[in-house]
Amino acid sequence: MITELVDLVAQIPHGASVAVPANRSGPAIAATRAMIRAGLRDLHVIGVPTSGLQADLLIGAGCVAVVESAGVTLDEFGQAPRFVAAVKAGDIALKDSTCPALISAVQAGEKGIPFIPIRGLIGSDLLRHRPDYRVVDNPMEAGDPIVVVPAIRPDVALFHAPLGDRNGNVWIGKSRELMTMAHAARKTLVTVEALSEDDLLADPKHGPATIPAHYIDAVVHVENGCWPIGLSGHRLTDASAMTRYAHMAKTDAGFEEYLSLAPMAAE
Amino acid sequence: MITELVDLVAQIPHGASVAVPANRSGPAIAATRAMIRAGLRDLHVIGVPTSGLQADLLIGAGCVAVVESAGVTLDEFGQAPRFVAAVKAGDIALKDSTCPALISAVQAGEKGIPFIPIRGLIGSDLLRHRPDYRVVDNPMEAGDPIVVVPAIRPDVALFHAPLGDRNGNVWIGKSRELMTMAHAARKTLVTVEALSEDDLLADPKHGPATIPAHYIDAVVHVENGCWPIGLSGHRLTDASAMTRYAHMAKTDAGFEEYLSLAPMAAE
Amino acid sequence: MEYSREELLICTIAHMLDGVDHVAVGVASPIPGAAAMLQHALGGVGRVTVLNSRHAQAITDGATELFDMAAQGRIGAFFLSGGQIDGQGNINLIGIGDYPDLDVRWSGSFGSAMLYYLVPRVILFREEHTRRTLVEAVDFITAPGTSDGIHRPGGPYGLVTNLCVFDFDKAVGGFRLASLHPGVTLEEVHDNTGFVFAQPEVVRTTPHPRPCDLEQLRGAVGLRVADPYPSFAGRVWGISQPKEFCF
Amino acid sequence: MEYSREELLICTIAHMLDGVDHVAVGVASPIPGAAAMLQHALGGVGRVTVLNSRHAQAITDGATELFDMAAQGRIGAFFLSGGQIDGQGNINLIGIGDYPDLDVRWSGSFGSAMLYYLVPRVILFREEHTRRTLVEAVDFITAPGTSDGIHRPGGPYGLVTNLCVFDFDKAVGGFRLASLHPGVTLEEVHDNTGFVFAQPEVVRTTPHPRPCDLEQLRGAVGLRVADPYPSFAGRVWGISQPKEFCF
Repeated sequence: MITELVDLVAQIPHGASVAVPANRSGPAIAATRAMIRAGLRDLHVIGVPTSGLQADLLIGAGCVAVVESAGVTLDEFGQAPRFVAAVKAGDIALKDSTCPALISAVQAGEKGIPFIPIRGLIGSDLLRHRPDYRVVDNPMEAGDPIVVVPAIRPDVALFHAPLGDRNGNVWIGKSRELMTMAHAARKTLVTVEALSEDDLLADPKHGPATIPAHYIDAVVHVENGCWPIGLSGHRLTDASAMTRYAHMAKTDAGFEEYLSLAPMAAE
Repeated sequence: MITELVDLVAQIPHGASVAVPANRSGPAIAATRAMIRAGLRDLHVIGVPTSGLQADLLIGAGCVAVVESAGVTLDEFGQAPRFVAAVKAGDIALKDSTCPALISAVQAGEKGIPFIPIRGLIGSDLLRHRPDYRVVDNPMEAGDPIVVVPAIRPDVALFHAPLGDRNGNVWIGKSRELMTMAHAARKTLVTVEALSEDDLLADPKHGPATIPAHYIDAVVHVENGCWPIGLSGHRLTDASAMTRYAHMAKTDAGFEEYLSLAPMAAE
Repeated sequence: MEYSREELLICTIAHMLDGVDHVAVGVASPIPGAAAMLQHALGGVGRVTVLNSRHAQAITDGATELFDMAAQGRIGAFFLSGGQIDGQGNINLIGIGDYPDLDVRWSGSFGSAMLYYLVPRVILFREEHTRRTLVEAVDFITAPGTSDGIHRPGGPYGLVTNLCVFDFDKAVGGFRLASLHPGVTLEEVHDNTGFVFAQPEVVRTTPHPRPCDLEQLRGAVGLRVADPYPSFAGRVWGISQPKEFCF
Repeated sequence: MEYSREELLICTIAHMLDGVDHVAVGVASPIPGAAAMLQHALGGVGRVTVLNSRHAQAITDGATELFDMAAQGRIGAFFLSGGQIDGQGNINLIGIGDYPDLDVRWSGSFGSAMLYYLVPRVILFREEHTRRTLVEAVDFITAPGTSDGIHRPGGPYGLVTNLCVFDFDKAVGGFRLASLHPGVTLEEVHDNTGFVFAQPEVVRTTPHPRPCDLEQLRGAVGLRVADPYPSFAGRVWGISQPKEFCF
């Protein structure tokens, strides 16, 4: 259970659907670098509900076949350059959606129900391009069309959390969507900022925001595992590293160079 | 916001739908006694997903018109005697359901969606008696009938929690359904075992299991506010008081006597 | 080795749980709970969740989590009972009479009307084996034994009573006598059963608890049982709840 | 009293928020965020949530909570923008070209395709006022300005740019010029707007920020703004984030 990055990555097959959190909720960037070094292919990356540097790195490195997300962005560091380039080149399939649809779909996966309704979307071109989203009549009220989206049960949920313990329990703080993702996914792989010697589940204060170990398939202790992204309440985003990435990743050649340098090539 | 029981009860109108938690998740029994003293009438009690002593007291005191629940029980102290008597006498309307249907309905209320699907129930007589539950075709897969239940947005959510603060934030520990109830309800009224001088929301450990004050309409500090029910991790159920209640409430006369004694009549 | 009625039932149910990854049990079900814990100690069950217990569970998402797990297939076995159980495996947890004008009202359906459909191995457990409890047709179907044309990965696996064990035959939609508890006769079972059931030519006797099982129950497993089920462990084995397990 | 362009926009938007119980703002929207905080300080807004900020929010249920609140009617006002906005109030956050073969790709729709429908007062804010951004018809409707025959309690309330303020007329389904910012001419707006809009006979000028508003912004409100928007507060008012607000 408590393992190394290379073993965590070995649990992700080519072609897996991999659910990842938004920039601010703990993307496992160190694990992402290991995924790229491992040469994973044809991944279906699911932003819950968005992604950023993580999706951009994977796309740029050629690991991704499908991006299902409500957005891919480097936030204040601008657009995600490899995502934008791949869309223009037609290199990836897009399943564009809107945040609450993605979150609801993962919640439906967690609940083991096949679909869940969501307001909005009717009249949006997003819906035209999502044949898996359906408009139905609200069974509770005549003349009330509403969208239903299919449940998402990702093959893998992957994220970085503030704290784990030696039993494999993972404390997530306020980023509750990480628990939803772990519940919904068939496998959950986690890197943690710190490893506690206590049983987090038994601790009255940590327990309520702890994902029990039986949902977790790998925990790796990686200090600063989001870097260069920050971790809420723990670390600021490394602005100079992000700026550097945003600049280098603008071109194919620049991104190739980025991949060839530490910590991408080896760390 | 931080107030007294009598003011909390004054926020519950006659006829209100009142969502309450199961015996083990913090029923606000002291508040329930105050509701009975205030002479509330025609309540629609919703067990999320069940109720026990709390529903039984309210039913016996004539406060209840409708019971919507997956069960009413005194657990190891036997059946809920006033509930059983009221059903036999035809004094209350029943909306019998099953635990996950009630929980899902409140989650749908929280999400602001009009309905939510749930597996099971087809072929159960529960469904025959719930015209508000519908069977629809799963829009994602032909030939897969599935039940959908309407969302529940209770007028009031009422419960007892381990800890509150002076801003009106309420910490719920692992009883996450209390947060779901507070999110879904139009008004949330809470008694707390203890009142913290710290801001629970700002505390990294308490924060993730804290309901922010903006969802809360009253907080009353009532030590032992579940009594004679226990509070997980804090107090055991008072077995002798429960046994005494189960015995006295068996008959109309015995229950009347119970109502006339402290702490029911006054405390 | 001598054993109590409870120990026989525990060992019998434990046997039925062999090979299950995750067993969930209610906190008011000490015999099924002890059976799951015994089979876990024997290595035949991966994990046991005792609902609403203080230590024997890992539930951090509130009341929804058990049902979400069940709907996802994360629970392999669960226990249900019934005020009435009929020959089609239908269970009644609501009451006797013409709903809603009932003559007898029970507590309610709890999670049964969903879990009975979704948990692959639902073991029905009802100690009282009489024509009052095991009936030809239940007054109210809280949850049916079988279903056609719906998503139903779960359902009844067997029925354990004070007298015997029945297997549930999903193809036929009815019970088949599996074994008589030691000392129980076939006539006794027929006399006390309100429904028709299939039976093999030679009826087995429910195996006696093995000495190794009894040792576990009276030792390490009993101590674990005493956490969620203190009064049961006290009554059956004289085990008092250890301090560190206190509520 | 002299003021900056940002201060004018903040005060203009603040005015549009008067009477709203709860305003939610994205962490990348300093001008709308400051407007909400100003109106809150003035007593015209009950509560301000700055998403993903460390202090200016009370979100404990993860990414779902904002959207759940919106669907319940717990959010009175929100801000959206668009790479393109057209005269029907349709917004495009996806890109330019024939989807999915886009010539220009933007980040994505985020919550817009739900929030635009459900939040009663959505204020569109796009500083760049050109024929590139304000177009006759968007290339991709991420979210439409109006809808028929569906549950839609929300939608556009107005559009604020560097040049002017438009009101959105739901009955007509289009924009109406509300005021020109000081120094801006009607011709300038026409020249730079790709869509047709209604206009009153006499066009108002956007009011100058009141001295009391500017004092608030440069004082107590500015300090609060510096928590979620440190670089903005530093640039506009030279306010550095106080220690106790540090990330």
